[in-house]
This record gives sequence, structure tokens and C-alpha cells, in this order.
Amino acid sequence: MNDLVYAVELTITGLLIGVMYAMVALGFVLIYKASAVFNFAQGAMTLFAALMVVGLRPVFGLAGALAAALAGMAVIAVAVERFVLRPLVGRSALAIFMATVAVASILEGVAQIVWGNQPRGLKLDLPAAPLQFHGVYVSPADLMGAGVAGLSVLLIALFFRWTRVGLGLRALASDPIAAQAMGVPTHRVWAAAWTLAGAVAIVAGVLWGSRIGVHFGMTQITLKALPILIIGGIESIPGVILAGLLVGAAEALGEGFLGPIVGGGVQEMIAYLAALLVLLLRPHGLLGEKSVERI
Amino acid sequence: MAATVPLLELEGVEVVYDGSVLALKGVSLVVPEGGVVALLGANGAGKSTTLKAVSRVLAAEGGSVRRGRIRFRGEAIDTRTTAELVRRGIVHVLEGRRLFRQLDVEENLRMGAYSRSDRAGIRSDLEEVYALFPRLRERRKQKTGYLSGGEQQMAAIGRGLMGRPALMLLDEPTMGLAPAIASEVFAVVRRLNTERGVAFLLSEQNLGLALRVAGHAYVLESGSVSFAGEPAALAGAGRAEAAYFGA
Amino acid sequence: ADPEIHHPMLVTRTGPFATGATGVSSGQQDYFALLNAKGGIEGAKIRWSECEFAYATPRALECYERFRGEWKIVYPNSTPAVVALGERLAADKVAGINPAGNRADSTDGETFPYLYPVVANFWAQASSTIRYLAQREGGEDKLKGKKIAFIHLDNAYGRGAIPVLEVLSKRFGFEWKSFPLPPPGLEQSAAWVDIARRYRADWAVQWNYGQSCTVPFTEIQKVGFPIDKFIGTLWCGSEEDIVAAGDLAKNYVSANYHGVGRDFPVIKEILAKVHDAGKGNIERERVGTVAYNRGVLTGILIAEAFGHAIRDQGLPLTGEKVLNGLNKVKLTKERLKELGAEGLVPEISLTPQYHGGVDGQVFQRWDGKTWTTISGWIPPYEDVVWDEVKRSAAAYRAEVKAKQ
Amino acid sequence: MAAVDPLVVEGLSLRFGAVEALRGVGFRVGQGEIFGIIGPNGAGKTSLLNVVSGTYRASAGRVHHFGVEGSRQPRHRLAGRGIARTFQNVALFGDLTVLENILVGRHQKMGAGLLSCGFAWPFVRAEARRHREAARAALAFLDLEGVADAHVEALPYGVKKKVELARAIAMEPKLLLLDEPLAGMNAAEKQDIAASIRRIRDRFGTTVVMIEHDIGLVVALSDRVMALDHGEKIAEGAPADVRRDPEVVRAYFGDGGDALDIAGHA
Amino acid sequence: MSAPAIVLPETATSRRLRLAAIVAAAALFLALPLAGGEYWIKGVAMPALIYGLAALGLNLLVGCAGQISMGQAAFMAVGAFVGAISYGRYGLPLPLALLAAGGASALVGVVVGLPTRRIRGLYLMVATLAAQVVVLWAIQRVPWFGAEAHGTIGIPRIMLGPWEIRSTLDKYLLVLAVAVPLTLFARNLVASRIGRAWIAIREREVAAEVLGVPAFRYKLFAFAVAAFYGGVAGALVVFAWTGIASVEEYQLELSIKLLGMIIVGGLGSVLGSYLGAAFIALLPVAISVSLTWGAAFVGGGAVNSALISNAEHVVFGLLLLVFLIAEPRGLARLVTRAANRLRSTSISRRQS
Ligand SMILES: Nc1ncnc2c1ncn2[C@@H]1O[C@H](COP(=O)(O)OP(=O)(O)OP(=O)(O)O)[C@@H](O)[C@H]1O
Ligand SMILES: Nc1ncnc2c1ncn2[C@@H]1O[C@H](COP(=O)(O)OP(=O)(O)OP(=O)(O)O)[C@@H](O)[C@H]1O
Ligand SMILES: [Mg+2]
Ligand SMILES: [Mg+2]
Repeated sequence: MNDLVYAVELTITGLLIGVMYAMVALGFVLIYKASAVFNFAQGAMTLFAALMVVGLRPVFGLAGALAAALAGMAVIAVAVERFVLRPLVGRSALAIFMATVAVASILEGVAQIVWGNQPRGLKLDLPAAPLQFHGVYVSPADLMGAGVAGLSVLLIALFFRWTRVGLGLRALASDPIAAQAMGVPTHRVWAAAWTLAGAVAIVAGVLWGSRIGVHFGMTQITLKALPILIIGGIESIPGVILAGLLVGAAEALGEGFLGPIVGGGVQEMIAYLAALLVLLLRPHGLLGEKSVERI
Repeated sequence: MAATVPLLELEGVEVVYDGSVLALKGVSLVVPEGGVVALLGANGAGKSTTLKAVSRVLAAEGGSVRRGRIRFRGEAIDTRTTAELVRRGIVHVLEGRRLFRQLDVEENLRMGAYSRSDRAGIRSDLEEVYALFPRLRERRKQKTGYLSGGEQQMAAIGRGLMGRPALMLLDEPTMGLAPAIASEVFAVVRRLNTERGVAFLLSEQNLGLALRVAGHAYVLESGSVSFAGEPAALAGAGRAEAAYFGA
Repeated sequence: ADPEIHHPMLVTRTGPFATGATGVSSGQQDYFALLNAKGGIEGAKIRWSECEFAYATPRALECYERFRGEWKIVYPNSTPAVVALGERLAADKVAGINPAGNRADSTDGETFPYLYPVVANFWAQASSTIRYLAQREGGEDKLKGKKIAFIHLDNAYGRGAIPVLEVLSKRFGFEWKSFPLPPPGLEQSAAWVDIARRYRADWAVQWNYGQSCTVPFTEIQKVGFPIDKFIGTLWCGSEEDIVAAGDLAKNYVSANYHGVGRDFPVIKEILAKVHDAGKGNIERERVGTVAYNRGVLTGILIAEAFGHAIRDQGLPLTGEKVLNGLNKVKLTKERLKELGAEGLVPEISLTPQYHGGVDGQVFQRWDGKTWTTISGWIPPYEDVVWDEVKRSAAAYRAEVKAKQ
Repeated sequence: MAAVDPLVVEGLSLRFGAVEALRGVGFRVGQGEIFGIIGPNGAGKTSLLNVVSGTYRASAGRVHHFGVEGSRQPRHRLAGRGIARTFQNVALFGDLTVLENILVGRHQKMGAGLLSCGFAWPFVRAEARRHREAARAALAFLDLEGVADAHVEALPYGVKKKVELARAIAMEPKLLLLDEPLAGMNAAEKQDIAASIRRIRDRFGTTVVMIEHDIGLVVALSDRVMALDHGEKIAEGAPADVRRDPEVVRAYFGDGGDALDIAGHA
Repeated sequence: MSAPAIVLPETATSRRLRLAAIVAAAALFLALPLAGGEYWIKGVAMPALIYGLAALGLNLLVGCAGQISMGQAAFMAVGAFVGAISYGRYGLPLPLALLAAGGASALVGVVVGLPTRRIRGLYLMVATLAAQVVVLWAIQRVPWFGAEAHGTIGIPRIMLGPWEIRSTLDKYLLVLAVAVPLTLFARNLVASRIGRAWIAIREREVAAEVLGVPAFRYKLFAFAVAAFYGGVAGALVVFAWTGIASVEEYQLELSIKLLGMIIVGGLGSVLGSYLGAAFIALLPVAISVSLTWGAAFVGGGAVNSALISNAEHVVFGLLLLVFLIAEPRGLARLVTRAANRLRSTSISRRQS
């Protein structure tokens, strides 16, 4: 296999993974947009969502399980809004961040109480054999996964573009008190944002679950999202898509060509080093917003 | 005035911050339907607090109404959320502007109309605001965080106007405005009041301006009303000056 | 009252490491329950208490202090925890066991008086796996020129086998290449593209842990790597590591150091006398799984040590007595037969100098539902293993003894 | 070099993307002068002050403080050269008390380093005590002793502005830059502050540059006034002249004679 | 200005009360080993003190200077390894080894702090996370650290001059001997011009600079100090607590826990750092123990032990939430408030 074909194949593999990274990162973006806070519970939500789908599938079938999971995530969203966000309005981002750590702990505990801690398979019945184009292998499952993820991202981006909820969210993140004074129904908007993040968690959970199984360790996949967030810009949906693709490709190529030279798993390093580089050049990410400050 | 219910009525309102600072000590005041009422008083007298108590922004700042009643169109509003009050027509232009700094001017103005759904009306109001403050039109796509102080003040007032209020609470609307714009703002207050019947409760330091538009004035002194009545009487009695010196 | 042995246990029932760990702890408890049902050890019943430490070393230390003085033998099933406890174990003269785990050099009992790798240590595992590959190829000479892709977590555990591979590749002339994965190793696609399409490995060996064991199955399929050329370490050889992969894992072969399934007298007895009596410590379905049987194995080991200790030194038991007992454990064929564990547990014999570690492995194949053992006992290349043990132990002595 | 002017600004320009906030502005402020800057909203007054105090970097032009070029210096350097300012949108440190806010203003006057501070040697304590006294004196200067230990967050707007002024005074500046120090005050309070500003100048010989919209007070207080519009200087000179300047009247007061009245009320 | 509204007198008394609380805490930490025995030292006091020290450093950085860091565990790791290596391999005397641990860590801290020239907020948080990942990676991969093979390194017997630090009590005293002066140092720092400058930077960086605070340098100071404290704490883990430097112990999870400690304890509060450390490090244990007891009491051992372990997470999360909501200013505030109440009731009793 010559280097070119290899590079092409790596790039494609990387890009397909990149879309899935972006999907995970998107969950963070949604919450950040709504309350300018880093949602530590996103990983636990992803696990919880995937477990719900797996657990309910035998009863309702895949479609039914997805719907039920969405309902479940909505319930969680409403609870989080009522019992976490509302009492903490106006408090520091750090305090709210810590509250999401608490939420993660609760979700993880409940998930393990309900579903146990044994890993579960989540098969999507996608064609298994790889497709071949001019000697380059592409997995139809990955293609499909990337397609679904891409579509979800697009839908969400459009939702933000064309509804005033998007504007309301940004206002809310900028100054919740003033937003309330404008008549933004904070409670509903927050619940909606968290539900949306829950929906993203379902898609991410199912897609990743079909690759790596549904298991507690899944929460760690969300760490992959962090460098992507800062590369793309924490509040930018197009930004994280772009960054996801970039990181996916860079990781694959880096692992393929650089890894052998330095003799180590450099994947993670690449993502983080790229993130640091971007930060030095553009402190607010590629497409993120500069924080507005003037005297 | 037994027959007509006033638009807004405060009765013996006491406000505490953080459970320990008594900022209002039983304030009573009335804004009649279609009236313009000025709140005067020295720094720290409690003007902003009074407005915040009405719009219920107070809670978010650690304050609460400990005693007394606040009624809007005869109905107690002490338990409503700010958002609900906005839908009922009470719009508060906050002290310190509190613009959404990350949003541009136009987005801020649109946020002012968040609870409205008449697209055409919003369009035309937007135009009206731009006509009132041409400077804002020039800076439409500028993030408000970068605006100059006066431009921010214009954006804050414009954003309030976009809510098509029935009662507008203005906290020091002319602060930081150049004279030309300041008098323009008061011209608009007068116009909205006469043409649309919008009522105003405004706290203002510029005595001359305030008294010119207000039909009624209250002077606050350390959290209590020390004078209430016609602006003319106030000016004549020299009471305002007295209040200002804290005597 | 009846004489009783109180046996505190460190357990991990939550978090990413709980999958297998629960099986191991519960298997151990089931075996103790069986002994209790049969009258205990030399008439003494075992009473265990759990201390959840969630695989976190600081909490393991707290647990240790909480039950200070009660410990008979410590088996946290976590390398960092057992190593961090080392100093206390030494002070209290309590043995810590870590079958098949790190530190591999604790095989040398003189350097590590209180740590026991018990069965095949990392180096033994790696060299036994190479011997197995040679068998599959039809002889050690056939290894020459073959390419082995070694895909592993990029941490101390995952890299543990590397020195042995280096030595053996020189000896037999095979090529090998390291494909390190940053922990937790959930994303492996680039590595697999390389293994299958560029490096074109003849064999791929995975040295992963937990969920990273599961990830390769979708990946190999995507790149079209033949699954029967894919071999896993014994840490990637339990049901928990592959069930999520479903059919994709069919025909996957992994190492193990003990038998699997229920077809052993002792397991059947547990089912009859413990589970049927409603005293099971785990869901019945998990009885006979790899992790569970591993628990039974450690249960047997511990019970044997208790037995020796009671017979030699009498009740009540202390850590030190059990330590002496452990050094006398001889799980010979005969003894295993008595215990109903023939084929389930390998022959283990420990001395104060030799803490186990240079043992072999068996290999097992997954048929989509269960594991089947497909090989005999495959010993390691002992010379290589011992070289590593000696070298590493000497380095440790230098590290720790400098000021004494 | 007997008479080096405290502030000399030459050809200052500043762009923000398409917005030209300043276009070739130049002026000179003499020792002990009170120099007023007026102009419509968005004219570039604050931006000018920001460049002068090192907060913004000019796209072109130069600023000399006491004869030393300062527009390319790190911001914190200028404080050491005796340049202090207040901010249009009050910039106090919310989590500190009033006194502590003032003490931050004296940061550069204290010398204790990281280790000394941590060990709290006696000389460090003595220094801290000294500066606490100085800070109290600055508060006293503006009759603010009563709020010394209050948290600034809860203060009414007008008091915050005074605290800011006190903080600037505590820096013992040679050049004091004030951005709308009188905004949000009532007539009496404005008189009060204006008197304090004059007192600062008279007593310490401080040079003052002040942006203010209350034209009556600007005229009364300033020695000279400059008017800006759209980033350009449109007038400079004696206060009364500038106020009558037709260009200024058009740009600043609008065509309604109304406004003149209002502004003159105080 | 108008007459001030009614304000409860607080500042003077609360300062005295805080002093009393500190004295009480100190007494507690001294009484523990004598009264409570080994478990209380090793299982309770030691983690609270060592994590508390690391949290204290982090609190100066996050709570005072406002620079959010998710890398404190990495600083501890640097300290742990450098401490162990400089003592074991290079034979530095113990005090110097501790200093070396802190110093090396502080150096790393300064490097990690460099991006603060331009980056702040959440971006900085993730950048420090990157540092966390890179530092731990380096420790595992650079041969000098000696952690390639086992992820851990051990240490020789601990000698302080002619004395061997051997018993639990010795080690505990070692920890106290290090923690107490460092705590006082931090307290002085917070009250000094440096502490004020940090808060000023946190609140309004540009304004602080205009007032003459060299913000960037001070942010680097904060990183250096935080890392120093983290490094010393890491070395204490090795010398006084676990006896090994282990990569596993300093993962991201610990960094987040440390953040949790200062938030729960009270941002910017010295005392709060220790209280928070005790809360976060010990609460799970307390929950676990009480759930186990409770279950044994209710179900007589029939309660599934997995259920208890999982319930621990739920209870911990709930308590954390309740606490965050109920007490915005942290445990430190709770303590002073309780003391306040105690005082005022005693006053009223005296008056009546
Ligand atoms: N968030 C708060 N927390 C505590 N006390 C507060 C708070 N906000 C206001 N106060 C106190 O309430 C009193 C009234 O303040 P208020 O802001 O209403 O005055 P004001 O009349 O609007 O003054 P100004 O003209 O300066 O704006 C003051 O003593 C102030 O210290
Ligand atoms: N950082 C910035 N980014 C973008 N535009 C800016 C920035 N700072 C100032 N501007 C623009 O420059 C122009 C001048 O602003 P400046 O604040 O100097 O006005 P000003 O004269 O102080 O007005 P005011 O009297 O309203 O305070 C304004 O139109 C403002 O929008
Ligand atoms: Mg006010
Ligand atoms: Mg300005």
C-alpha cells in the first residue's frame, strides 16, 4: 500500500471519526450557549442515554427505545433546570460547573443501579463489510454514523439560525437577569437546551455505543470533545464541526505518520497540542466569539 | 380616587438586601394610567431599588420585598416572574444598562421584543428606534459591549422601547448622554405618553428635565418618601434641593 | 460462638473497572460461602466485609486503615492500590496478591516479601503468547519473518510486555511493531488501518484493558483483518470484554490462566449448595464466566493459605500467619482434584523466595456465546522471564534501598 | 527642560475595523491645567483617554507624558509615572471592600515581593499600615470614611463613582484622567465633586483631563476645553468660546435650543 | 450621600471568629492523632491535610486570581516524582527534596501559566487540562522519571537528619510541619498587596493594569504558587502517606476533585480549602460507611452491596448539590456563620 493511498484512507477514517467527535462536542456547545457553563455531566448523560436505548430496545424496538430515551432525557433536563439551574441563577460559572459534576455523579449512580455495570452491545444492523473505492477501504457503518451525526448537527444549527430560541439562549448566557427582564422564559428555554443536549447525547451514545459497546467507560469519550471545543470555539456549532473534522484527520494522520517516529500513542497529544496552538493564535478558537470587553 | 384603579400602586413597600440591609422603609406611591412619575433623591436613596421591586428583578440581586403590596392594574404582582410582567407590559430599563454585550445592537433590540410575535410591528418599531437614535443604525452590527457609554445607553432605552410597554420603568435614562440626545429621550417620553398613553416611572438626576415631563414627583430620602406632589410645588418649595443635600 | 475468620475485602463495584471486578469479588465470596456451607475451614467460618474503593488508590488506603489489624490477605485487583499499600503490608506483615498483575518483578520474593503475582506475570504472559503463536504457525522456526502487530495501551501496564518481545524477536527472527493507544484507548481506527493495510501484520496481539479490549472488533472488521489472526492478552479475555462486540468477536482467541465455564465439580457444587440455597453473591448467569472463575481461583488460593495457617499456627488468624500459610500453598494436581478444581486452577506452588509468576497460560476461543479452551498449558520462555525479573528487581532495590 | 507639558498628543488615530474612533487628534495640556473634553456620544472621547492611559494602542500618532513617549508602553508602567484615571463605566473590584479598592491604587507604591508578603516580615506590615493610612486619607478627602469597610458591590451608583475618584487620588497622580466623573449625580453632588477636583488641582498641582457632558460644570471648572466629533477635534480653546462655537453647538447641542437650557440648569 | 441603611455589624467580629475557627481547627488536627489513633490520622486527617494543601494552592490561583485550572493534579504528580527522585536517586535531604518538588512544580506551573497572556475563562480551563494530559504523558514516557515500566516509583527509608520518619505519628507531624507554615504563608499572601492584586485581576484585569498591577506577571506568580503548593502536597503524598509516586493517582479526576474542594470550601478562603478537602475526600467514605451500616441494620446483610456502592454516588451528588445551593460562599462561610450565631446567642443570654 503506497503512502498516498494510506494517507487518503487515514484521512477518510479520521474525518469520519471527526464527525462523531463533533457530535459529542456539540452537547457541550448547546449547554454552553445556554448558560455559559461547562457541562461536566455530558459524558454521564451520553452513557445514560445509551443505556436507556439498550435497555428499552427489547421492549419497544429501536425506534421506540429512541423515543423513550428522548422522553427520559427531557425528564432529566426538566429536573436539572428545576433543581440545579434555577436555584443557582446568577452564581459563578464555577459553582454551576461543580453542580454539573454532582449531576454526573447522580446519573452515574442511578445508571448503575438500574442497569448494572455490565457492558452491553448496541448493534445497528448496518452492513458490515467495508466498501472499496480505488483501493481505499471505507466502512459503511462509519459512513452511516457520520451521516447521522452530520445531519443532527445540521438540524441543530438550522434550529439555532431560524428560531428566536437561539437568540434567547445567547442573551441568557450573556446576562440571565437582563434576559429575564426582556421576558425570556428562562425555565423553559433552559429545559429546552438541556433536552436538546440530551438528544445529542442519545445520538452520540448510540453511535459510539455501536462502535465500542455501551459501558461505563463511555463517559470518557467525552474528554475527546474538549480540545475540539477550544479549537472550534466553545459557542460555535460550525466551529466544533470544523474542529472535529480537523482533529479527526490530524489524529489519524499524526498517529499514522508521526506516531512511529516518536514511538508513542500521540493521538491525544495531537489534539491537545493543536488546541494549544490554536489558542495561541486565536484565543477564542477558530470560529468562536471573542469575549467582548472594553473599558 | 375611589373609582379608577391606578396603573401601578406601591403600598408600604419594604425591601431588604441579603436579609440585612434595609433599603426601602415603607414606600408608597402611585402611577396613574397614562401618567409620568419622577422619582428623585440622592445617591443611595432607594430609587433603583424601588424600580427593581416593581419589575421583580430584585430577587436575582439578593433583595426581597419584606412587607407591603405592589399592584399593577389592581392585581397583586408580588409573586409574578419578571418575564410574566414583561408580557403584561411592564418593561424595565435597568441601571447600568445591562446590555447583552456579546450580541450586536440589532440583536439586543430584537431581544427587547422577545415576548412579542407581531413581526410587522417589531419591524416598524425597530425603524422607529433607529430614527430616534441614528447612531444605533450606524452601529447596527456592532457588539454592544464595544459601544461607547452613551451609545450603550441609547441601545438600552431602545431595547426597552421595543417591548411596547404599557408601563416603562426608566432608571436614570439620560446618564452619560450628550445634551442633544438627552433632551431627545425626554421628547420621546413625552411623545409616547401623549400618543400611545404609555405610563412612565423614572428615576432621574437631572431635575430640570425630569420635572418638565413629569406630572407627579416623589422624593426619596434614605428609603422613605419625603415628598410627593406636583413638580411645580416641589421646585417652588425648594424641597428638592433640601432632599438633595440630605438635610 | 463458632470460630470465625473475618476477611475484609477491597472491592470495586462502581465505575469503569467494575465490570470484571464484580465477578472476581463475587466468585471469591461464592467459594467462601461454599466452604461455609460445608463447615468452614478447619471448622472456622469465613465472614467477609466489603470495602468499596472504586479503584481509587486513596480510598484503598482509607479502607486499609479502616480495617487495620483485620486484614488476612489483601487482593484489591488493582495494581496501583496493591503497590501503594506495599509499605503498610510490609509494616503489618500482610500479603498482597495481584494474580497476573503488576509489579511483575514481585515474583522475586526476596525483594518483595509481601507482594505476589501468583500466576503468570506480564513477561510470562507475553512470552507464553509468543510460544502459542509459534505453535499456531507450526513451530518456532516458522516465526521467522512474520510480522506481529502489538496494539496496547500506552501506559505501564500496556508496555509491560515490550522487553520480552524485543528479546524474543531477536531470538526467533520475527518482526514486531508497537501500536500504542493513549488510555483509555477508545479510539483505534488509525492504528488498525495501519496494522491491516500498511504494516500488513500476520498477527495482531492486543494488550488492552477494559473497554479498549472491545473496540478492535468493529475496527478489524472495517479494515478486513482476519479475526483468527487476532489474539488477546488474558486481561482482554473475559466475557465483559467482548459481549458488547456480539458476533463480531466470534473466533477471537485470548489467553487465560485458568479454566472457564461451569464444567468443574467445585463450580457445580457452588451452584448446588450456594446458589440453589439462595445464598449466591452474584447473578446466577455470571457463574462460570472468566471473571467469576478467577474469583473462585483466588478464593481457593486464599482458603488454602488460611488452611495452612490454621493447621500450623492455630486460630485466631492474623495477616502474618496467613502470609506464612500462603508461602506453603502447593496446589498440586492431587490437591486440585480434591478441591474439585482440576482444570480450573493451574498448579501453583509458592515459597518465600518464589512468589509465582513464571507460569504459563491457556488459550480460549469465543464462539459468540461462550469461551472454549483450545490449547493445553503453554509455558513461557522461562529464561527470558527470569532475566527480566532479576533485572527489574535489582533496579527496584537500588531505588528503595539507596539510603539504608 | 523646565516646562515639559504633562500631556502632549500628536496625530492620534484609532480604528476598529470600519469604525474610525479617532482621526489625527492632537492637543497639549499644560502643567496644573484642568482640561475638559466634550463631544457627542461616540465621538471618541473615551477612546482618546484609553489611548492616553495605555489601554488602547493607537493605529497612528504619539502620546507623551511628561516628555516621555508612552503609547507603546505596557499599561501598568504608566501608573508608575503618576498617571491615574477613572472609568466611564465604573471599574471597581467587586469582591473587595472600598478601602481595599483604594489600596490596589497604591499597589505600585508598595515594594514587598512575593516572599516578603508571604512571610509578612515586620517591614511589610509597617508598609501595609502606612498605606492603609494614606488610603484612608484619600477617602477622607471625598468624605467617604463612612463606607471604608463596605463591599463596593452594594454601593449606590453615585458612591461608586466617588470611590473610583478616591482610588485615583490615592495614586497621588501628577496627571489625572477622568471619564465622566459627574454622571449619575444630582446637582448638589456634582458641585461637591467639582469642588473636590479643583481642590486636588489646587492643592497638589495635579493636571486634570476630564470628559464630561454637563457643559455647565465643564465651563465652570475647566481652564481649556476641547470638543470632539466623529473622532476629530472640532474646537479647542477657552471654555466659553468653545461652547459658543457654531460647530460645537450643531454637533453637541442639536438644533433645539432646548438642550442648552437643560444643560445649563445646574 | 444619604444616611447608610441599617447594616448588621459583622466585619470585626467575624474576623475574630475566623481566627477562633482556625485555632479550633488546629487544635482538632493536633488532638486527632492523640485521641483518635491511626485510622483517624491515616484515613481522615492525612488526606484532609495533604489534599487541603494542594487545594489551598489551587484556591490562590482560582479563588483569588481567578484563573481556572484543571491541572492541579499534574502539579502534584510533578512534585511526587521529583520529590521521590531527588530524595531517593540523588540523595537530597528531605527538606531540600520537598523544596525541589515544589520548585520543579512551580517551574512547570509558570510554563502552564504562559497562555494566560491571552487566554482566559473556559479556554484557559481546557488549556490547563491539556497541560494535565501532557505532563502525565511525559512522566510516563520520559525515562528520567523511572515510571515507564510500572507507573510508580518507590522511595528509601525517610530520614530527617539523624531521625527516621517511620511511625504514623512521625509522618503526620511531618505533614503538619510542612502544612502549617505554608498555610500561614498563604494567609499572609492573601491579605497582602499581592492577594489584593490577584483579586483585582480576577475582577477587572484591564482596570487593575491601569492602576499599576502587572497582570501577566501576577498571573504567573499565581500559577507558580499554586503549582508549588501542589508539588509539595504531591511530595507529601509520597513521603508521608502512600510511600510511592504513582501516575495513576494524579489523573484528571483528581484535578476536578481539587476544584470541587475549593468551590465547596469557599473560593479564596484559606480555611475553606481544608474544609473542602475534607468534604470532598471524606464524604464518599462517610456515605459508604453509613450506607453499609444502615443497610446492615435494615436488611441484615441481605442488601446488595453493589446497590450500596452505587447509591454512594447518588447520595454524594445530592449532598454536593444541596450544599452548593444552600451555601454560595462555601463551608468556610458556614463555619463563621455558625460561630456568629453561637456568639450572638451567648450575648443575648448574657444580656437577659
Ligand atoms: N445588591 C445590593 N445588595 C445590598 N445592598 C444594596 C444592593 N443594591 C442596593 N443596595 C443598598 O440599597 C440602598 C439603595 O440603593 P439604590 O441603588 O436603590 O439607590 P439609588 O437611589 O438608586 O442610588 P443612585 O442614585 O446612586 O443610583 C443603598 O444603601 C445600597 O447600598
Ligand atoms: N473596542 C472597540 N471596538 C470597536 N469599536 C469601538 C471600541 N471602542 C470604541 N469603539 C467605537 O468607537 C467610537 C468611539 O467610542 P468612545 O467610547 O470613545 O466614545 P465617547 O466619545 O466616549 O462616547 P460617550 O460620550 O458615549 O461615552 C464608538 O462609536 C464606539 O462604538
Ligand atoms: Mg440607582
Ligand atoms: Mg465615553
